[in-house]
Amino acid sequence: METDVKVSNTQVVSAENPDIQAHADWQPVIMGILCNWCSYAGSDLTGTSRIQYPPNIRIIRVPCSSRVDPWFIIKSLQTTADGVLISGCHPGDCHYISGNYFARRRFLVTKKLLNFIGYHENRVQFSWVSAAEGPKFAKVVDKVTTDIKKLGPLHRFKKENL
Amino acid sequence: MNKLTYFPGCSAHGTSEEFDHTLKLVMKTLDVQMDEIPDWNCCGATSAHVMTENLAFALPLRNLVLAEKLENKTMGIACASCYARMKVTKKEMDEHPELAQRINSTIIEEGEYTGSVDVQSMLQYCYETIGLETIKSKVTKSLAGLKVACYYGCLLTRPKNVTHFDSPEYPMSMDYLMEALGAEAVEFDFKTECCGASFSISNTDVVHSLSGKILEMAKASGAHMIVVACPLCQSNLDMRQPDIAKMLKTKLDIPVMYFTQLMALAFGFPKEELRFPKHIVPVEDALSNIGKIQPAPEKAKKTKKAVEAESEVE
Amino acid sequence: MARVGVFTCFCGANIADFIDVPAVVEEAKKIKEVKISIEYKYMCSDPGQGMIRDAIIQHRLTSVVVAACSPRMHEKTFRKALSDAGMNPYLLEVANIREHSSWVHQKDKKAATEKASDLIRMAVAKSIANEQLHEISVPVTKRALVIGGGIAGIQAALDIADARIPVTLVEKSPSIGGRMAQLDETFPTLDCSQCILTPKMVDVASHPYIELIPYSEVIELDGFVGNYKAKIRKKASYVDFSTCTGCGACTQKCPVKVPNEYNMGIDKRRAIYTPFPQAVPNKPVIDAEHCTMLTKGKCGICAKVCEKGSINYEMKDEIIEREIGAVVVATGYDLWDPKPYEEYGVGRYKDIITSLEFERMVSANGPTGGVPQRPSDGKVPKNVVFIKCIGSRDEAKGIEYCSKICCMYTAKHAILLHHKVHDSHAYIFYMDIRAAGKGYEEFVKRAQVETAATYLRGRVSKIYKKGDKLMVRGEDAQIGQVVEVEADLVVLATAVIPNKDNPDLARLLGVSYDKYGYMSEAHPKLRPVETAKAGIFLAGCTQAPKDIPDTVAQASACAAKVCGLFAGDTMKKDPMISTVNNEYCSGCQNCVKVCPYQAIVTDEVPLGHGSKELRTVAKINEGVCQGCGSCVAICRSTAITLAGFTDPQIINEIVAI
Amino acid sequence: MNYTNQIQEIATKLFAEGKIDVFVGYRQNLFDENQVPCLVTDPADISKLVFTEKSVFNLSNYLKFEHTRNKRVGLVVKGCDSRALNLMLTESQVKRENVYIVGICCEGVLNEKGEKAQNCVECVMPDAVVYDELLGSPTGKREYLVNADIKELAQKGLTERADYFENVFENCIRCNACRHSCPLCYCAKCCIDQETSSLFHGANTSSSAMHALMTWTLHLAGRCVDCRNCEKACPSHLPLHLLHKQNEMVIYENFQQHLAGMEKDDRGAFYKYSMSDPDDFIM
Repeated sequence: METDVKVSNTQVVSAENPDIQAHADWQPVIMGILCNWCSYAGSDLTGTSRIQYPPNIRIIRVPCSSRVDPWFIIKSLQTTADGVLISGCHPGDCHYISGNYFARRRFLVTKKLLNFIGYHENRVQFSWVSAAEGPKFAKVVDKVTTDIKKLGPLHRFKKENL
Repeated sequence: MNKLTYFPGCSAHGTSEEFDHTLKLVMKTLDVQMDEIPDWNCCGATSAHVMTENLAFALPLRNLVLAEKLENKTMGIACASCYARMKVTKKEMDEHPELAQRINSTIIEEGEYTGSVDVQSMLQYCYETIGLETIKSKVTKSLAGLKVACYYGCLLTRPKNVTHFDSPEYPMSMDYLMEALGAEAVEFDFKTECCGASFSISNTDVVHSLSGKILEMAKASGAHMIVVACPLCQSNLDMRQPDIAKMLKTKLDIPVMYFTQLMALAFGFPKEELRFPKHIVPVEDALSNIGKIQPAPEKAKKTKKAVEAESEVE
Repeated sequence: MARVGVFTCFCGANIADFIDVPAVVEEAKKIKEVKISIEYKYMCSDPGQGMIRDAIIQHRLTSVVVAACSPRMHEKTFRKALSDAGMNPYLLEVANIREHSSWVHQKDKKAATEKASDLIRMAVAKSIANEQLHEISVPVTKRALVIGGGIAGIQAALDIADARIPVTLVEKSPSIGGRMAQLDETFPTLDCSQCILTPKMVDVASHPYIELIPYSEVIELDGFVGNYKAKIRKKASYVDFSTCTGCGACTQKCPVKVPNEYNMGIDKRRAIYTPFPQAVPNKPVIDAEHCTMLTKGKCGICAKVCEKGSINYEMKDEIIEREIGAVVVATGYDLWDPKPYEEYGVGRYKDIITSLEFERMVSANGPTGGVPQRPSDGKVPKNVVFIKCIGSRDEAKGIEYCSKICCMYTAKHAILLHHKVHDSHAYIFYMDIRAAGKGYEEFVKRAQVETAATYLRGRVSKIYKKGDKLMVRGEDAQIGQVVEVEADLVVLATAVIPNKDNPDLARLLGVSYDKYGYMSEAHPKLRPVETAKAGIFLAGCTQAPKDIPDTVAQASACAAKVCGLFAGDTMKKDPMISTVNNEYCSGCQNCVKVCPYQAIVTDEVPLGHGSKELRTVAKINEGVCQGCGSCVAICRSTAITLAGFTDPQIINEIVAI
Repeated sequence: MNYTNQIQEIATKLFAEGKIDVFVGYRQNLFDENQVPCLVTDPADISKLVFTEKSVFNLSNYLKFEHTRNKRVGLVVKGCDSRALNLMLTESQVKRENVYIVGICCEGVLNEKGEKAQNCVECVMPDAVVYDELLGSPTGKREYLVNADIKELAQKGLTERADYFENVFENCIRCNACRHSCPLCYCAKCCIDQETSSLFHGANTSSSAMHALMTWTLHLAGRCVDCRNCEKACPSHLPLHLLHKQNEMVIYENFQQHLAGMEKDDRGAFYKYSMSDPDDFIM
């Protein structure tokens, strides 16, 4: 169904996934963690310009993408979310000068590590959305939602006792 | 023994045979072995690059590829246009590998382009690679008394980011070279003005007016002759001088010589060797100034003033 | 046990039309911590806020959730409502059900409603972990440091001082006045620069609230907004200002002649000199580089002629320290060196000069007594060619930007030339005429009409010598022809470039600067005088090329900013910043590396309870911290927490759904 | 590889000169031919010290405990150990003046099967990078090799990998031996133990183990030096190196070939950045 995806310069995995069946009625939950100054403002703009996107995303506001600790992602995947979207200011536009550069490094390593232990790479996605990119935010959410719907509900490594 | 790959260009075997000849004499004296590129071809100047990029690059590239086979570090070029075409091509090829591949494929039977050869004009080669000291050491017959206006033309030092040689607007290398031979290089404002070469067939009037300006300025600046490093400059300034004089209704009679001719002269080669008859404007009168005592050059004074200007004590 | 109130807003139809608000309200009631859940048409209206206030008191709420528009919209409004009810404003959470739900899921009411409920659950969960936060107040030292004594520095210093705030004004050269002191008359009014500037210079010197430190440089600045510590190096002047009367005997007798910076090197000054007659302070200094006494130990004439015995060759540089609260940077501009224009013969022809050299020539106190002269032969020029955009708007040879002032001062020069040499004629080669400003266009017209200056639109391609004239060849694009002008004098309007010391100074101050060396403002439109570093402001050409009116305006703006900063005894600051838990901190100091504001320093604390042994921990300077949370995320032992976005708060949000 | 005599001489000298209070080295195990760490405080015990290809443990770890804190310590380090020590110095956990470092140019140690250990086969820096005294002849930095097991695992599909790691996490008993054995896990209070962070509440389940191990791994990403103390300490023999090497590889390939602890004052990949870091994975 899906073609091979490159996980890193040296390793290639075939990304067939048992979860892929038709889930007509099922609606995924996507945890969206947005930085306050660019992406959250951008998502507000999507609203004020009435651009429609799928209702699956639940948005958490943080001051900067650099506030995002990898365990936010892991926690989300283990508890409530079928997928995670993290969005910040474009490189160079960080309200806090360099925050997103540090974040970017952590994101890459985390993404690859999660993929390595068996999460499909589309479960965790990242985007740069500026305060002016209302339309882009809608597109991003659209894409993530479609990707996650393809992958189906997340069962792996879920917390049993909640 | 320095080794130099030599690209003469079409005019070297025709209109500018004297350049080619004296160049060889000079290089011999300077102990440089010149290996002419076997089966070299036209550089495509003035026509190819206004028509098709492929051709404009393919022609010089073939020469570059052939040159690489001779395994010399440097490739010396007599004509300024040839020089410009080679230099531009080399720059483009080195900076855009994919383009290089594309163009190279069209002449692949000649071989793979690696970019191992450095391209220099003969002036640049004398000035940078050989150096004024060596040249001075070979001078047996100083040209003292001779006033020359050095004309570089439009291509020898331009564009800067391609040639990386001397100044694009007011170069001095040839002037220094002349001074090394004992001659005096006059202040000459039109040393990089256009002589109209590319119109020399299609629209000679343009050539006349443009070259005319240069000749007048040279005369005004008190030079006995113009020194050039490019066959096209030479032919325009020399060959057309009578017509230009007619057009301007004035007398010019200012000979145009190759810097190599003067070098050869200073190196002590007999006049007969230097192909003077090939000149339209006779050179003998101008050369007769050699040896005449000149007032001491005021440069020295100037520098002294400059020092004082810095800070002086009463 | 937490007691949360949820207040859902219809926002007129904005929310109500696409979300089943009553259902959402009911859903909220099901959350066990929620004590009250009500809706209202407009929560942000007075009655709406009233409902919140009443509920807080009536239900003894421990936190409040408002489900309405984006927090970026009304968070402040509702926080105020909380504090009005005597509740800590930071116990508020906003569920953004308008921008994030009703407006973006208009086709699917059911989903939108579910999502709204989820957002409320998350907000409630987060609010439970909210803590009471209190605005931080940082003490401020009410003294401003102004770097640079040009018109910008002078204006800023005076405005601040007039508000009875002490100012330390540091000037690199022996006198304040800067570039403006070199100008003759100023556009567009042609009032004489000296006449309007020198009174201000005197004010500076005499102002009770201004400490003027001339001939000195700032060499160190540490601390943070409101609490900076500056080190200033006072260069040795070798003249004791306390006794010197400024009689000038020394400056006349000194035998050493040096090119005069004030006159752009057109004439000479002595090794002991006052830069110009109206200098403030009007005391001479010895130029150690050229004074033969200081270099070779020979001469000593100035000491002999000085009746007061004020000359002291033994004088040394001294370091002055000042505690200050804010800095205004006003280092001004330099002029671009036109050497690359070789086709003009720059450097070869004496009769090609720069605008500032021309300015000095035409100025009454200038080296040529106010009448322009050809440097080559001292003749008075008749035909003068002015060439604009030398270096400006020129990627090939100079810089990309427009220097802003050249169009105007060149027009001024044309007019001045006409005033000084009546039978002269000015030719001006230009690319565009940029005369945006009050009275500017009219001024240019005046140059074109009254003084009949010939404006030629086009670039000059060549200047060559013909006899003792300079032939200027350029294009007149309007008639599409090449023109040649026979000139006696050529004046180049060279580009404005930042003070060459800018990058070093910027690094020393910790503010950023662009590729040209101009210091960067915090926001190009909305914060044009602040830098990214709190408490450091920019005035004049330090930030970008400017004319005098703009410079003065920005300087006054800086003053206003400084006064605002010093309005109270302490500065108020948003409490949403990081704090370190010493018990958890292992002192690896990695947080120090990631902090964009150098807000994290180290501190020594006892190893254990009551132990003498010390260990190092991180310490966050709450005056500097901006609350980005970079340090929090990289702190492995979670010793750092960011108020308002703590781990518990975010976890609660994540698991709430 | 046998430096027993040299090390004994050095230790003797150091004690004689009163330069150190304790010397950390290896001694023969009493029951088998393996070696165990050994802290010598009495010169009389110096004769116990040995060093051969059986000296596997990373002794830098012992600098983080109470009995060496602010004492003057003599320490034996191999290449990987020294890189860890380097980081501890940079992260100011150890005062340089307090340690006398005996660096070894390591020829690789043996695993329990008696063959050269994997991390030694794939070692990038066998020589000690920080030392007061260097034993053996340096062979210099080596080419970076991608871990064999990772290559193998990467060939497998997502599901297989997920199953594999589910099993790994199943077998974790949350004893935290890995953490205690790691020289770079010196935190005053580990986040994993913090109820307040409510991070790892819940019983010892595969998911909580996964969360704990993931967080731990990511805290060591860009810092781990592949000494494999954790793996040796793990009672349920979890392949912990997989997680560390995965991160190491990603970091090496994407962030200017960064390797932990190679240079002085290098703080690991997450505490710096480059404008040119990969951005293509971000929409």
